[in-house]
Amino acid sequence: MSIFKHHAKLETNVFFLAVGILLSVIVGGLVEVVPLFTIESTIEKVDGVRPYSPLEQKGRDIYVREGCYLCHSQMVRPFKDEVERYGHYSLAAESKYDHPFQWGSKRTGPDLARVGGKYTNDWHVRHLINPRDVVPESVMPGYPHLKRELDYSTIDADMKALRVVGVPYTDEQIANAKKDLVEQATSDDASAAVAGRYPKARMGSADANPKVTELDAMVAYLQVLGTMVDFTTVKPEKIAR
Amino acid sequence: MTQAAPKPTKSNGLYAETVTIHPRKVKGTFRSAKWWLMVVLLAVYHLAPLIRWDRGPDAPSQAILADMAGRRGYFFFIEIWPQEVYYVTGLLLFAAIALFFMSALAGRVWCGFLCWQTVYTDLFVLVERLVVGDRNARVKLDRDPWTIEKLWKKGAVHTLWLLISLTCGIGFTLYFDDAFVTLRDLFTLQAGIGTWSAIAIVGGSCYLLAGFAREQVCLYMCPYSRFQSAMFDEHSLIISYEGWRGEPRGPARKGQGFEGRGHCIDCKMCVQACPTGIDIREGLQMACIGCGLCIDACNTMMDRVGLPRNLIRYDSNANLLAREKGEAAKTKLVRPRTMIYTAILTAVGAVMVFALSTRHTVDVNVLHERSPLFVQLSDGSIRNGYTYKVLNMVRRDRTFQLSTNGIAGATVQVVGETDGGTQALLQVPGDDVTAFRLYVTAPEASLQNSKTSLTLVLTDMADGHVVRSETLFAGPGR
Amino acid sequence: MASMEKDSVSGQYTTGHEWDGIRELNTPLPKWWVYVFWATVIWSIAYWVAMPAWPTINDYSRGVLGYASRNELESDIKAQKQARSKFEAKIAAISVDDVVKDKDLRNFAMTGGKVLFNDNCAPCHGTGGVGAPGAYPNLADDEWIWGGELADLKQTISFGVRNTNENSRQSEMPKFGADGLLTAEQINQVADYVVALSSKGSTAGLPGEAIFAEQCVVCHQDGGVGSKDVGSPALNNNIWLFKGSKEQVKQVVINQVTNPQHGSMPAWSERLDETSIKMLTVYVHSLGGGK
Amino acid sequence: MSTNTDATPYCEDVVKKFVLAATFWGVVGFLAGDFIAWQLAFPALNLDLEWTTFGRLRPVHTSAVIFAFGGNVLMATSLYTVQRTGRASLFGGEAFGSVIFWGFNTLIVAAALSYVLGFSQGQEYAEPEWLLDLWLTVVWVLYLIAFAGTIMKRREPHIYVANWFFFAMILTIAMLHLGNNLVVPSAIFGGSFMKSYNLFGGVQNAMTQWWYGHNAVGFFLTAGFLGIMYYFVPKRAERPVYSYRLSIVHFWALIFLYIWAGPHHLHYTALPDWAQTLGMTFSVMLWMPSWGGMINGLMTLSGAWDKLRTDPVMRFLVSSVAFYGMSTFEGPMMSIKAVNSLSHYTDWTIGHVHSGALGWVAFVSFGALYYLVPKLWGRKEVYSLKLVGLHFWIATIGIVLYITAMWISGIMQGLMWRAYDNLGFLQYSFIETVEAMHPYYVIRALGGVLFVLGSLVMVYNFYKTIKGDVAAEAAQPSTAAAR
Repeated sequence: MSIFKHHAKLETNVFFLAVGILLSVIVGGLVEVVPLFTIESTIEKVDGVRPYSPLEQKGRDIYVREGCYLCHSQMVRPFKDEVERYGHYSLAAESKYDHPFQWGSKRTGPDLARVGGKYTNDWHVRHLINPRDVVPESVMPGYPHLKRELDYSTIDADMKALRVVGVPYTDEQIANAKKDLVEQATSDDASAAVAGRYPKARMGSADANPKVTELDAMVAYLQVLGTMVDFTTVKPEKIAR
Repeated sequence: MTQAAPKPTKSNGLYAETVTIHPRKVKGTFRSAKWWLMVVLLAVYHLAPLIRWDRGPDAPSQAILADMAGRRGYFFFIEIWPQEVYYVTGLLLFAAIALFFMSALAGRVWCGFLCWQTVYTDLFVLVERLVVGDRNARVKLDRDPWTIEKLWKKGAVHTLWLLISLTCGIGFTLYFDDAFVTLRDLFTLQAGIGTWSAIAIVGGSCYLLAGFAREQVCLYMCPYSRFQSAMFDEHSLIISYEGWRGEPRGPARKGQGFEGRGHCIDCKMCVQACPTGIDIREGLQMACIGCGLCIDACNTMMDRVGLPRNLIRYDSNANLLAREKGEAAKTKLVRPRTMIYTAILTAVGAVMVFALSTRHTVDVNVLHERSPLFVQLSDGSIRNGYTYKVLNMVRRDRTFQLSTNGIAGATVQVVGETDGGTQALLQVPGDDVTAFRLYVTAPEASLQNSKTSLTLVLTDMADGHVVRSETLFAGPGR
Repeated sequence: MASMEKDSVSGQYTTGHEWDGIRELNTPLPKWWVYVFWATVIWSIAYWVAMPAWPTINDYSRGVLGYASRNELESDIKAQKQARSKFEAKIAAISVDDVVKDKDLRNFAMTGGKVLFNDNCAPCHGTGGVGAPGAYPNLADDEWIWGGELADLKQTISFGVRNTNENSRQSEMPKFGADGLLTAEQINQVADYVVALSSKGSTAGLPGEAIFAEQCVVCHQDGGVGSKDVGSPALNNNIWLFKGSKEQVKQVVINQVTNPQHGSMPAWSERLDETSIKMLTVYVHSLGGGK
Repeated sequence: MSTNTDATPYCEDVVKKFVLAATFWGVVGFLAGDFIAWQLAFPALNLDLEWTTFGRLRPVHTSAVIFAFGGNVLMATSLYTVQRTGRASLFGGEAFGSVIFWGFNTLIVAAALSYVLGFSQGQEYAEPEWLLDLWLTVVWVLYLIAFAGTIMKRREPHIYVANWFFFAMILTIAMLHLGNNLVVPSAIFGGSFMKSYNLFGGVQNAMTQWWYGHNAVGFFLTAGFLGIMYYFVPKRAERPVYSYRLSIVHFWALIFLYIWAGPHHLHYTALPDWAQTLGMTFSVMLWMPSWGGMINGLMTLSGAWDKLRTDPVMRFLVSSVAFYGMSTFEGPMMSIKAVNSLSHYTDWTIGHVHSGALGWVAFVSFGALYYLVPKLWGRKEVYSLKLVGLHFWIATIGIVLYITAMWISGIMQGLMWRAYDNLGFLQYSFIETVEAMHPYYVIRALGGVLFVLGSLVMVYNFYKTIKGDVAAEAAQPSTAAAR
């Protein structure tokens, strides 16, 4: 058949071959990626999703640093067993400020998309330091090093970088970043300024250490996961697509 | 040139025409073995689900059953719960190593004799032969223009094939629910869509793969045949043509002896008998499934011309070479490789038998409550909550006594059952999982720090069998 | 360059090229390979027609079946509810005490109650009823302000505490300090007495004893055992709703006597059906403190 | 046989370096993988140190086996093949090759160190931070120049099929690497030099990540290694390639279709249904194009089947192609949404990946390395073919242990997650399913031990070969006389 004859042109000229390869491999990516930015229904219109507070963002950075996503997903699928086990299925809107996304691909441990508020701070602290202190069958590593003080010297730079990639931090939020971070990690006051800037932020120190520790940041992040959207107020047709 | 290989082509056709292979009927040892094995294997496949096994009134009475809905596997006296599917791992491992072992010893016996693709292809070819006739008649019928006779014969062949495929599909479904109930449902057209789809998929695959794809499955698609070939060594028994004795080949002529020439009379019977259409005289080939039919075909001819048998033989490469050099052939069954395979097979088998024979009839899962980790009561004592699941894996109701060990003064309370005390009685129905909610209360003074280990002890009141589970008891100290 | 030659093993011709001794045969494609490939293509096209598939700039093809994975879930959950409804019907028909006596129904109610609790109650009382110090009582311990029997729990859940429902539980502690009923000195003395009571220490000769007998016993009872009838918590143990840590107990008592805080709880009968309340009652009762 | 008539001889020193590096990183990567496998069975092995937790070592394992072992094998074989099949010496010569070698291997060391120290972009298989990404980009462009430059210098009119696959791999990996690592470094605003945030977030980031992640498999581990197969299988078998026409059709079909398959990693997530449909259908259509490679490999070997009994290197090659066939059937099957709903998030995926990674990628690499080492160091054959057979044998048993354990555990875990009791409530809590995994994790880790042991046998064999020793084995009997 003639296609085999014509193929000789491609296999005798490295430029033709390169162009042929590039054209072949570029199509799929374009068709699948570009519409995700342009189709409006991709990210559901729900209220409540806000950028992470500085403390939560530092916790998230630790989550990324420790590679938690290698064993924990953050994506509840719309199956009855998952909805029953973890809570409402995850929306695209809920991770719209997640850079990078942490949906994960393996559940050596349970899904964490809605772990926020499920357990107490005390439980999280003990569990992070040595999981087998609270769950004897666990195979999770212990993270005693999270007891150290949190280095938050670059939080405002991090937030500025996040603003460039599309997280709508206000100037006020960036200006108050360090103050907010310390306040969230030390004050139990639900009317503190940080709670106003970041509604539903879990206030107070998680561990016994009055200083701001990595544990405080990590627990603040875990405790906000999946709690931003109030599903009792979401109409089903808003998120069906 | 072999039959299977496509015609030499300079054409630019996109794909090759497949040439249907019509193996010639042969008689001999290997053919008989294959007939017997076919009967036995098909009988086992179809009759096994009909065997009954009494397990009492509430249990299925089918000896071999994979009860998906009830999440149980039954094999005669063995009953497997979902947590115990590691037996299946053992079985898979055993099967894989057994395949290697078989191949190292005797080549592709799996492919040639036992594989369902081979068995069903054999059966389908038999149907063709009974309806149409032997090789020549079938080749002719394929070539003939469409006539009423051809239509009738082809129709009969395909009808029979479809019937066999249907039986094959039905046979498969009988392993997943009570066989007699399933059969009744099928005859009364009451069976569910799942059953029908399973029959369609399994039966349809049978029809397509054994009727049409045949040797192409072995040649192109099946990875297991490759692994077998990779497991050969020079002592593995394979189908081989003794070239040193056969060559130079030539047709036998009346009155001419065989001095100064080879014993191969080039009758091509070995080629025509081959279900994958190869010429074994070209040496070991990928397409050879080791069925031995060419040996039967050749032996028949050798007998006819009065030459010694086994010009094509089932033997190891080492022996072939030895004979060529005039040395004594000796089959080495015991060699490091086969020894190690045997050792692994024995080990896996022993572990499985041990696991089965010591299989617990009761199993326990303990889950410590995480929220709250512990509660301080009004009298200052500390209480922890647990979910305690008891799996009663026999078919009779049992009563267990639960007590604790490891913390002085600990008391146990079972929600809905007891209000406290150092022990509690738990009733668990036969073949059931019962979850109990437990509260263990201990004086703060007997706790070490934030975590004290605790043992929950479950004793069968009837036979005294004890299951201990280690868990933890959380307290306020840090 | 080599010429097109016939390969002796396969009978195929080569393409006539050679690279480092490697030649290529010009064998046509296996027929089954081409057929199966086209079969997968045709199946894919059928699937695209049936299901949501191809995107455009601002929309995508919905597919003729109108499938959406999230809608599938709705029907699955409906089927699930159907399966559970027979138990729910049984629970609706009998009293809570009888539900607890039936093993299956009790387990069902405990499991279903847990789901209800996590949705409705855990935001205040925490998962597993751990409570929140200083605001919401712990439901897993054995102290009950309004009683821990099944009937008490059902009453509290149904009608709540200090809300506008007419059956709501009501009570109010007087503002002994703010309204000038007791002096600061007296409050300090009574606080010392209460701390001694709670730590099971000696109360003999404490000046607060007389004040307590005069002002507090009417609600908190002799020895501070409390009364579920008026919702007065027991003071003779170490369980404190309004406290931060052990050291702060005395200060907390002083604050409470001076200007009391009062919690409130909604009447859930206004939002949940009777069966759900029964299941919640059984679950809360099973959290450990149930009497 | 054609010989090199180019004025310059082939550059083989650089190939030697890549071969040695590949061997070294192979052992390191297998060891790291087995160590973290034991961690899952016995969590105390995390040692309670921040540098040795599973979360930090897992990227070390994946990067070491995919990019360090796989990458060095690909560079060794592609630079060897492109010179031989084009009758041209390496573009840029040995010095240029050395730059690529040292650039690539120092990058790997830096990346591994960065994971252990806690620097990560948080995207699977794309963990290195932006500075390292830039470094890789430079090295990769140099590699592209060396490869394409050599093709342009070639003295054969046609570009050999192996080089199509290598070339597609190099170009596409470049595109994927750039597309998935678009980040904004925190350092621009005075933050850390080792912290950045991806330009894409949430669902879009998920899509670009798996567009990248799946095609790292598709182009690095499939197309690249098919290139290896297309050179080393016909060379070792001394047979012509089965079908030139098939190679054309399956090459273009494979590279066109593979790119689309990414969304099958995101079935039933918050990724819109339409994208999931595309991911699934294109994965299913990918089945036959993938099998085109298997057919060409196996049928090429079919004329030299008797060598299987005597040549253990052939065993590696044949088995690798068989494993390739198995996993490229399993892959499309697992991409079907109904199957994926069970298999996703479980160890079944891990088993699938390793039947491809150990069975296909590693085996075809071993086959190529066993071919290359004696060739490059001017020996007639490796030190001991018996040891090659031993390696094959140990490694195969290891794989069998690994994948059977992971299949069963994955399916079991998936079934346990969705099991309901007779009251209509979930039967198992999550931790019960973790507990049930323990025996499988032990079996898997034991399989890993065997695989590591096999690779150590290979190292010893290479050491002796390079040293120039020849084992005093009984001469392998030659094949039966009939021809």
